[in-house]
Amino acid sequence: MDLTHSPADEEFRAAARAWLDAHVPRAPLPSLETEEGFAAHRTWEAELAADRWSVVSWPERYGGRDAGLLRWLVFEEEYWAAGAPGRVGQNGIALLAPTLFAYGTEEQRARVLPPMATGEVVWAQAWSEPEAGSDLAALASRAVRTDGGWLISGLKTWSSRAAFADRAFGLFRSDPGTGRPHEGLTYLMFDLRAPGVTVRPVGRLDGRPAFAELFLDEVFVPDEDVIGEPGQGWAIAMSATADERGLTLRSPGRFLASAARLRDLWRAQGSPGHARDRVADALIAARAYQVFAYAAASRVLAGARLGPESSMNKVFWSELDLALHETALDLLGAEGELADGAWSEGYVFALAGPIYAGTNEIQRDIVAERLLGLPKGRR
Amino acid sequence: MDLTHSPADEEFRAAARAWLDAHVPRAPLPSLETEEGFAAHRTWEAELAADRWSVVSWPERYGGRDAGLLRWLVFEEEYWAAGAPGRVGQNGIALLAPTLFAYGTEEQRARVLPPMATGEVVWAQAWSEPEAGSDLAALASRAVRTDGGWLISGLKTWSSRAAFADRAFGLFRSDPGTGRPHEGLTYLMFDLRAPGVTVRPVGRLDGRPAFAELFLDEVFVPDEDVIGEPGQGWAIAMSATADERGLTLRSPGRFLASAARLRDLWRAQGSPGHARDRVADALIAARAYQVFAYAAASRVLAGARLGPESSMNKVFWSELDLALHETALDLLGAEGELADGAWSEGYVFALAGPIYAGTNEIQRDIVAERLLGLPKGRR
Amino acid sequence: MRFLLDAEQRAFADALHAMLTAADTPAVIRSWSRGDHARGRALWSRIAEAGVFGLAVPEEYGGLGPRPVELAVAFVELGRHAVPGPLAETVGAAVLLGDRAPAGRFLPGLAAGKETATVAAPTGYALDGDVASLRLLPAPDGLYLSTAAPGPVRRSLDPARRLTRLAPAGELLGTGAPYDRALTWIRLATAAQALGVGLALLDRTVTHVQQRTQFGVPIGSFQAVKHRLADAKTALEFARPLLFGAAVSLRPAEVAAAKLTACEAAYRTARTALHLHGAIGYTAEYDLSLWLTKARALRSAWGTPHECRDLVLTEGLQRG
Amino acid sequence: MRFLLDAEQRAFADALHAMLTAADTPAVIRSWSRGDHARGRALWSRIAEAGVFGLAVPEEYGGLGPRPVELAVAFVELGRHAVPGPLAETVGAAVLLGDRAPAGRFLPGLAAGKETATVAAPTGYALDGDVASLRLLPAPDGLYLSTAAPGPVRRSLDPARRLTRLAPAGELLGTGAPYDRALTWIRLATAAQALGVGLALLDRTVTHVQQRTQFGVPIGSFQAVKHRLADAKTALEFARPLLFGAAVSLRPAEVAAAKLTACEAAYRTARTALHLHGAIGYTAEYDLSLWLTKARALRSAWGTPHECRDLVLTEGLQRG
Repeated sequence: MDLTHSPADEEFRAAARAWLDAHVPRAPLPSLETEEGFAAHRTWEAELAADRWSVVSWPERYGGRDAGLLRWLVFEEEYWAAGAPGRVGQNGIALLAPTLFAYGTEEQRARVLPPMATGEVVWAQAWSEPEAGSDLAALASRAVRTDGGWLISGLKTWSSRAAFADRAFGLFRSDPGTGRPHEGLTYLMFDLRAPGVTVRPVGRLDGRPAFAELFLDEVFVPDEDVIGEPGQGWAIAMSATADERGLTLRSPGRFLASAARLRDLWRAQGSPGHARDRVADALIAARAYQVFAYAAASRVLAGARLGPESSMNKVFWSELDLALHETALDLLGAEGELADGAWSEGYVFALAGPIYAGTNEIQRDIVAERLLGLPKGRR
Repeated sequence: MDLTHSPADEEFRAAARAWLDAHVPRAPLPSLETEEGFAAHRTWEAELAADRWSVVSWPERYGGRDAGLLRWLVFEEEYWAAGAPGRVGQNGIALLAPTLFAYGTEEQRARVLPPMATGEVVWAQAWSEPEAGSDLAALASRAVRTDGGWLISGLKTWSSRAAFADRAFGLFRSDPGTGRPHEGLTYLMFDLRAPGVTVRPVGRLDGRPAFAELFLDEVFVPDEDVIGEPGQGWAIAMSATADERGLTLRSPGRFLASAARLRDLWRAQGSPGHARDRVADALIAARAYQVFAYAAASRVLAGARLGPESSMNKVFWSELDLALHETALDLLGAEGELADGAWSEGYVFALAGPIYAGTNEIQRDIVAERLLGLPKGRR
Repeated sequence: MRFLLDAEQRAFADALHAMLTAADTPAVIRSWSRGDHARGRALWSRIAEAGVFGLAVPEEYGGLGPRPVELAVAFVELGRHAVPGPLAETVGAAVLLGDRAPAGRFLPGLAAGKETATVAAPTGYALDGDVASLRLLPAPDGLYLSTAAPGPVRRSLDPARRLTRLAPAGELLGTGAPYDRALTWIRLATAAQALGVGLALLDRTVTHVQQRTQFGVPIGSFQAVKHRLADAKTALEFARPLLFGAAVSLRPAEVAAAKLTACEAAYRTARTALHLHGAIGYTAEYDLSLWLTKARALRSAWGTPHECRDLVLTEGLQRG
Repeated sequence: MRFLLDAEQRAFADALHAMLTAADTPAVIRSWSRGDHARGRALWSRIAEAGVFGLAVPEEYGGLGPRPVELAVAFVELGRHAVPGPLAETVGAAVLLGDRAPAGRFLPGLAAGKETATVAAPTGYALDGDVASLRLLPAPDGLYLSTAAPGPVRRSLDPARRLTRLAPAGELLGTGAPYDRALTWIRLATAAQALGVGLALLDRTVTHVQQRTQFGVPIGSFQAVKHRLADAKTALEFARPLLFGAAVSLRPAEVAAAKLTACEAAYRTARTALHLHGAIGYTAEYDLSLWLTKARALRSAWGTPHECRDLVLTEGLQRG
């Protein structure tokens, strides 16, 4: 039982902190979910990448620092504590890159990863469809074989970042004849500016186009952009990489930083008693999430698999994030409704937490069935 | 929209208040769930009855005052505000008496009600069985026809007050051949001291015997103690009287008095900020429950039926009661764990609220299905 | 004691509901949010014709009031249809001015819907200051009519709520008379609006979960979904009698309790509605968003939860 | 950084678990509650033999300590089996006395399980003052050994917890040295106990809902039941690393956070366990009650939620 970082990891932390101190923009960038803000965040990715801070956990040859899970956690603590901008490359870095490391070819990694690391190519995810939200196996978008590749067609929804992104990745039904919904799906990457792609930005609650609908009409995808074997997409998407993803989807550093900002806001208002419990609980929960992550990382490093444990993680951070932002808005009183306040954008973002990446109901079902062994209900 | 009581009702309130001022014991009686306390509470029932305050809503000829629903609410407000003792006759008065008014014979009413009003005969309910909790239709205890009556056998559980009560009422399967679980049940009254009855007191969490198991071995019940038609017990138990029962099971007066005591406790401790919200919310919820009851009573008086609305009532009061007592114990700090504190017994009692009289899950299912029209799930 | 709406009150609610349903309020709200107030003004006139603003104006000034119960009835419907504009503030203005000398100058116009009024909240912000024809600024020394142009519009999370700071001073309309009575009326109207917002959110969500299928069944058959909606229903139905009890008494603490409870119920219902709609509920283009964001905004408008609890604790609620 | 129990620590937990399972702790608890301490004392000796109390006693006095991580491991198991007696208090006594001159007089006996100790809490009540052989009374001027008989036993909602007031004064054991370090250890032990109580409640309830059928199916297949248990599991699993993090650092604020979180998780789990067991869970004769009531009592023992939050807010938690 040791929660002390090695001297080398502390050196890494110091280096990250020093770099961030020197580089983090003093004024917040414009919202990531605007055209202007997207461009500013892309520039920031390039600045990070120039000194190899954009993808610390990747191998050096793709722009990373070969940092292990513990150093990644350390980096994230420093990153968010420094008040650094949101990560426009997040979807590619957290979702696509681990899949490429596990299932991609060396050619794909060499081609795709470096421009992802610099923000030159920003990736959107293309999972959901109108009839396939929580029930992802109900996917209906098709991939039809053609010379040297596939023609993809269908409608993808809730594609985060797709309003301004460059490329996207997702699952397509390449063999509709299997009769089993999880089979015959293929994992593909495609260009959002290719012929046949129509991107319709969709505004979230505050009107900002945080995602888009993708209308795909016989969009050509060359074979080199298929990840893994055609037809094996489901297994690839749900694979071992999902394991670590449960840990890395939202880093503890984010919540530690938010909780500290919340405490500062509370103190700045004279430490009002009515919010005292909620502020203390946010600080404690952020710390709990952090030490839970260190415990999980220690298990992964010892060779364990996380599996359904990640579902607890998802429920915990999404509820923490929302509680934390609701407390902040309450502290702001009647001004809490202002849409351009520092906490408002975080609040709107937090509202989506319990919904996306598997609703919290699905996660609770998983915890109950797979961790506690309760009978599967009618789902 | 009028929340003002009529002058006559206000006179009734004043009379009740004056009587209670003069008669309520200054020191609390010993716990109702002890032999000594049970006897003391029985004496109190007699004192109430002597001046016709024990069953105000009954007709005068049975010991009541013909008070309507509104006056009953008024009486309950005064009763609990005066700090008067818990009602040992509650089970008979709230559950059996309404059934006798609707389905009993005049002979039964004349024989059963007056000694119920005076506390001379205290009634226990005998509904649940080991395999029939929320699923009450699964009842297995039998009533077998014999000369001039029935022989009842089986095991009844969670019989409130049965450790010290005199008689009990419940449903028994008189025709096991119907194949439909809700049919062939008969509503019976029986003597807890009759041959063949074994009463095993069962202690609740604090060890006090708040209920008992009843082992019934061919206990003779004369025909005169059958309520309504044999075989029609389910309909009788679930009948129109259940409607008003949803309103009268727990009176708003109880929670108004508890919330006021909670506010007093909070103030006596210097109005600590950490409990401020919860104390305010208890006051507000008690008031909400009161005005909800006045609205419901007004609808009943206008000829409406409450029906599944009562399920909202049940969820609301049981959660309010528990929140209120949890707040009180928290205010008591480390002394909150003491079992003989003024709030402890109420806390233990409140813990049962979400469980009995239909668990809150069942109630929420009813609200969703019958008030909101959502599809019946697998239940 | 007959704590029920009478037939006339119910008919009033039904008539407003029918009129607002026909008015296609989502389209009106979206125009209003963009700063195009034409359709909103037309709707405003029809709401005034229905007598809504007159409920806060005494008969001598062309109103029907004071009739707080009917006002609550009306504002539940306005909330149910998410009608935009300084509705509660216009009620507040009528009450503020009714106590003062220039009542005759303004009240008939307010009752008739010819004037729209806003009132600066204690934060300094006034709703729709850019469109209201009367901008009232309560100050320590009296009530001012703010005559200069208001500050720039700041956006609320509710796109239909456009907040401005009023220019200080202007014309002094009266001194001394207290602000508290008007605040109580504004809070009552806000509470009623919030209840209506919550009821609409519940209705829409119940419809959605009956239609939306996942895993081969309507999601409304999942127990977790049913229980969240049952809780929303219960919270709203217990807020309702508190609201009408507060309208009957007009005691500030009762009104504060109703405001808190209705707003919390509406906000909880909004959270449930968003969650059960999933991603589509999270989009601005889907009409649900118009109610979702209003539930959040009303929660802190004209009395935060903390301020409302304070009033309850200091003044107390009635027992009987 | 290797934030995991090692094989030896896990083996220690397993051995304690096996020993306590064989000890039939429910019967021990019921005797203890009646004031019959014979079986409890026998169990105490075996716990001491396993080295539990020695973890708080330095080697020079016959202990193995200080080893707070192993102590937390052990107390999770003691809580899981709801072992009665002044367990955390004996740990506290070892720490209190370890700083003072008479350490050599008492510590070997505490480590060996020959002495049982209680410590008066800030309320003035001491757990099991009627049975503890050492009764310690921290006072402003120093630490006293209370030599006169303690006051009458007051019952806790947890029948196994017998509270007494200690007679003041007695023998002065030392002056000056702070009480805080002992309080931190007692809190850590209490947090660990609470986590164990919660884990046992969850285990028993999961078993129950798999076996109990209503409406023809195991109640564990209802989504409402599954989700409550999933929430209990999540709360407990997030309390666990906080507990061990606090054991590693021994910072008072970290320990307070762990105490609060473990106790809240255990109490929420107790509420869920009671609810899902239904009436049988509400009876004293069913063993579940022994854990249910302990979850409530530990919640306010040695630091109420409010006191724990205060420490977190004033001292802060570590970032990295």
